Amino acid sequence: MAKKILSIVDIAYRATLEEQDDTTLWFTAACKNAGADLTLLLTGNAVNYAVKDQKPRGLKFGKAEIPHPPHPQEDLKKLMEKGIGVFLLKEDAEERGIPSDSMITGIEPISRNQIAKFIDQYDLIWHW
Amino acid sequence: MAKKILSIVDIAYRATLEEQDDTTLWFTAACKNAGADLTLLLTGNAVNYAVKDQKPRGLKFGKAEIPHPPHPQEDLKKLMEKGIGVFLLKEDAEERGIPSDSMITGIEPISRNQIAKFIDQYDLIWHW
Amino acid sequence: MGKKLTLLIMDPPYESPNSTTALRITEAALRKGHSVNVFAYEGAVSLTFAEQKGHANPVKGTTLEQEQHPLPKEMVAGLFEMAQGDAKLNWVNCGLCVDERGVANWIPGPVRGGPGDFIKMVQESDNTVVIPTK
Amino acid sequence: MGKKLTLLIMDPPYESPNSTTALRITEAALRKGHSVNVFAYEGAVSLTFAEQKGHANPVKGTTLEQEQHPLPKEMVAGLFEMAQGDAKLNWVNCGLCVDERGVANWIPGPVRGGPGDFIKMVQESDNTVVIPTK
Amino acid sequence: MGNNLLIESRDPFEFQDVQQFYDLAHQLSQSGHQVTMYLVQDGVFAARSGAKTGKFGDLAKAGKIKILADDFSLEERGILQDSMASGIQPSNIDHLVDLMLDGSPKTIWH
Amino acid sequence: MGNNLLIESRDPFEFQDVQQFYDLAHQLSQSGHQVTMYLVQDGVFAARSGAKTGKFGDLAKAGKIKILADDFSLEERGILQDSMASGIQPSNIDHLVDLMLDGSPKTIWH
Repeated sequence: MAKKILSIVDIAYRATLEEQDDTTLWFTAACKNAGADLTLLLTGNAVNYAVKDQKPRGLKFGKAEIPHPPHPQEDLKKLMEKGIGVFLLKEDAEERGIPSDSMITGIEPISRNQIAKFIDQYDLIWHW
Repeated sequence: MAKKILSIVDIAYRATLEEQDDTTLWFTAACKNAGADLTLLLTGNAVNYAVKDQKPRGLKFGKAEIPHPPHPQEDLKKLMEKGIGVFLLKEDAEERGIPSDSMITGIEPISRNQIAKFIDQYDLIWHW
Repeated sequence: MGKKLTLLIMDPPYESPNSTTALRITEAALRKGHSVNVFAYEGAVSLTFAEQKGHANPVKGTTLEQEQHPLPKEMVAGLFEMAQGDAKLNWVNCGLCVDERGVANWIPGPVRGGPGDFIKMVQESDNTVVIPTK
Repeated sequence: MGKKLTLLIMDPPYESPNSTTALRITEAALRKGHSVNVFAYEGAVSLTFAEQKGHANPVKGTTLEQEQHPLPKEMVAGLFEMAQGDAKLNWVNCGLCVDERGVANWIPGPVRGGPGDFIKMVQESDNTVVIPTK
Repeated sequence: MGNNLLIESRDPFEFQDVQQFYDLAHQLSQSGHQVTMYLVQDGVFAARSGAKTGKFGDLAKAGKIKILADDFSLEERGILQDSMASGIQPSNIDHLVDLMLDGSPKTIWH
Repeated sequence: MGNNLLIESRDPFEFQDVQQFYDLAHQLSQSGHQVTMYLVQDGVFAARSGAKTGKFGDLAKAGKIKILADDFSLEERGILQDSMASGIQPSNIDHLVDLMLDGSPKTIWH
């Protein structure tokens, strides 16, 4: 049976402009496409990936461009459409002053004191 | 007149094994050799570079080796011999439980509340 | 009359937001008519590596052409094109850092150098900013 | 009877202590007769780049020969030499990560692949450890 | 008295020493220096009005230090102007270049 | 109940979330799991007896979690065995490999 995997994404906005996406969200999506049984938990900065209003401008360096800067909130929506459950650590969002109504819908908050129990449901933990 | 430069080294043990030295200490030494007027302040993890007993073993990967692992305390001594003043942030060493008698001699401790005044003496601050 | 700014960068391509910010600062300074010295130390020497190439994105479902994957070498080339007249771009790749990474085949523009070149830049500049890696 | 360990690494050469620790784990596992799968993602694909070369160290005053500068490609080659008999080393470089960095000229041993290969490794392994970058 | 430009690129919720960088700004200002702090990249996470950023709130309220936040980094993270804490002004990279080169302030990147 | 292997590579004085990783170890142990924590790289900065590492001290004292520290990382940093806090055992990479492969514990690297 396929192993149940929890992908915890903690580090965000790393080289997202050069990549035009977040490499760990990208990897999670690619693994799901390859048949993995995956769930996603956002912690740390990465809770901000749930914010609706992320709108980076394209950048120009003379003739060179970053034409398609990333919109992680859209990537999260696509992950959910693929059937990946997306969760976020409530306290990390609160600490950063991110109101829940500023986030896209469909993401389930969990509390820090539930995390051991939450992790217990999975066979493997990838902590990025 | 040569600019007076304060090099604040904060990040330590980064890729020191692959490099066989610390790249910011190395850069500081190389700039001094090129005629720069430099002073060094160790903060964060880098206060541990003053510890006498650092003794990494060489490593082997089959036939490949890291034959000369770094000894930052020796590099600090050489910097002082070149006439570079070396300081460290006292509170950062205390917090990490590093007793002063476990450190090499010649490094001057300064307090966090003196740091603005300390910085004031330099034209340029390189914060690594 | 343009001024002179020196930046030291040390993050490899595709690893840190620092690279993009440093290129944004360089772009803005050149556009305003200032000269910029960039000293690329450690991983940052790979920013100008000529063998970088774009790729499609199977997750987004984009082709090579649609994805227009950004290549740091092209951004640096774009900055060199901007550097006309008095607003000069002087880009030095740390030679020993290049050797250990094997990235000596770089785009036209940058030159090989070392800490001595950086010190010269620092002495003749109106400001110097060291952008450390984490 | 050897077991099977899968590691995912993503730090570039000369940038993080994670690389050295991951190679130490791989070395110990092979020595103990286990098989190891390494999936090199992002910057870690440059660990096996064949064009890396050593250098003298002017600060220490060592020559090229004295310095014996470590090259990650040689460490990985050393691990491949160790992988004899049942203790196998399977090293996959993420292809898209290779393209954007221009490091396709790698030492003998590693193969090109993608997330699908990683998932296969994960399913057949006794344990998988993802070693993230900071 | 000198002119100081402090550039904070790090997330105050991730790195412990961001608080010390805020402290440094305070100390420099107390000793009579003119201090400008420019928040960029993850440094702008301090800019949300509801963010629990410890000493940063006091710095912003005291108003003795000019605190600017990179507009690109704000937009990238969806931090809208009306959700920003008082005492912080949106700014941009062109202005940062002016700040760096106008009067050659002592500049520290963190 | 499960078997958990937590690998802490980060400096508790640099990264705020190291405390949360200690907390996770505590929570897992409280819910009846067997927990081993292996400190490596800068993670071993928590091992000095005089280090002010917050929740880590309580974890080590409580003794419900097995805490190991990588001997190479200790030697590299000059942390001698007689300066280590009680409740922490020096260990080595060979043993870490055994831990990873013996019974396939749920392994989390931080």
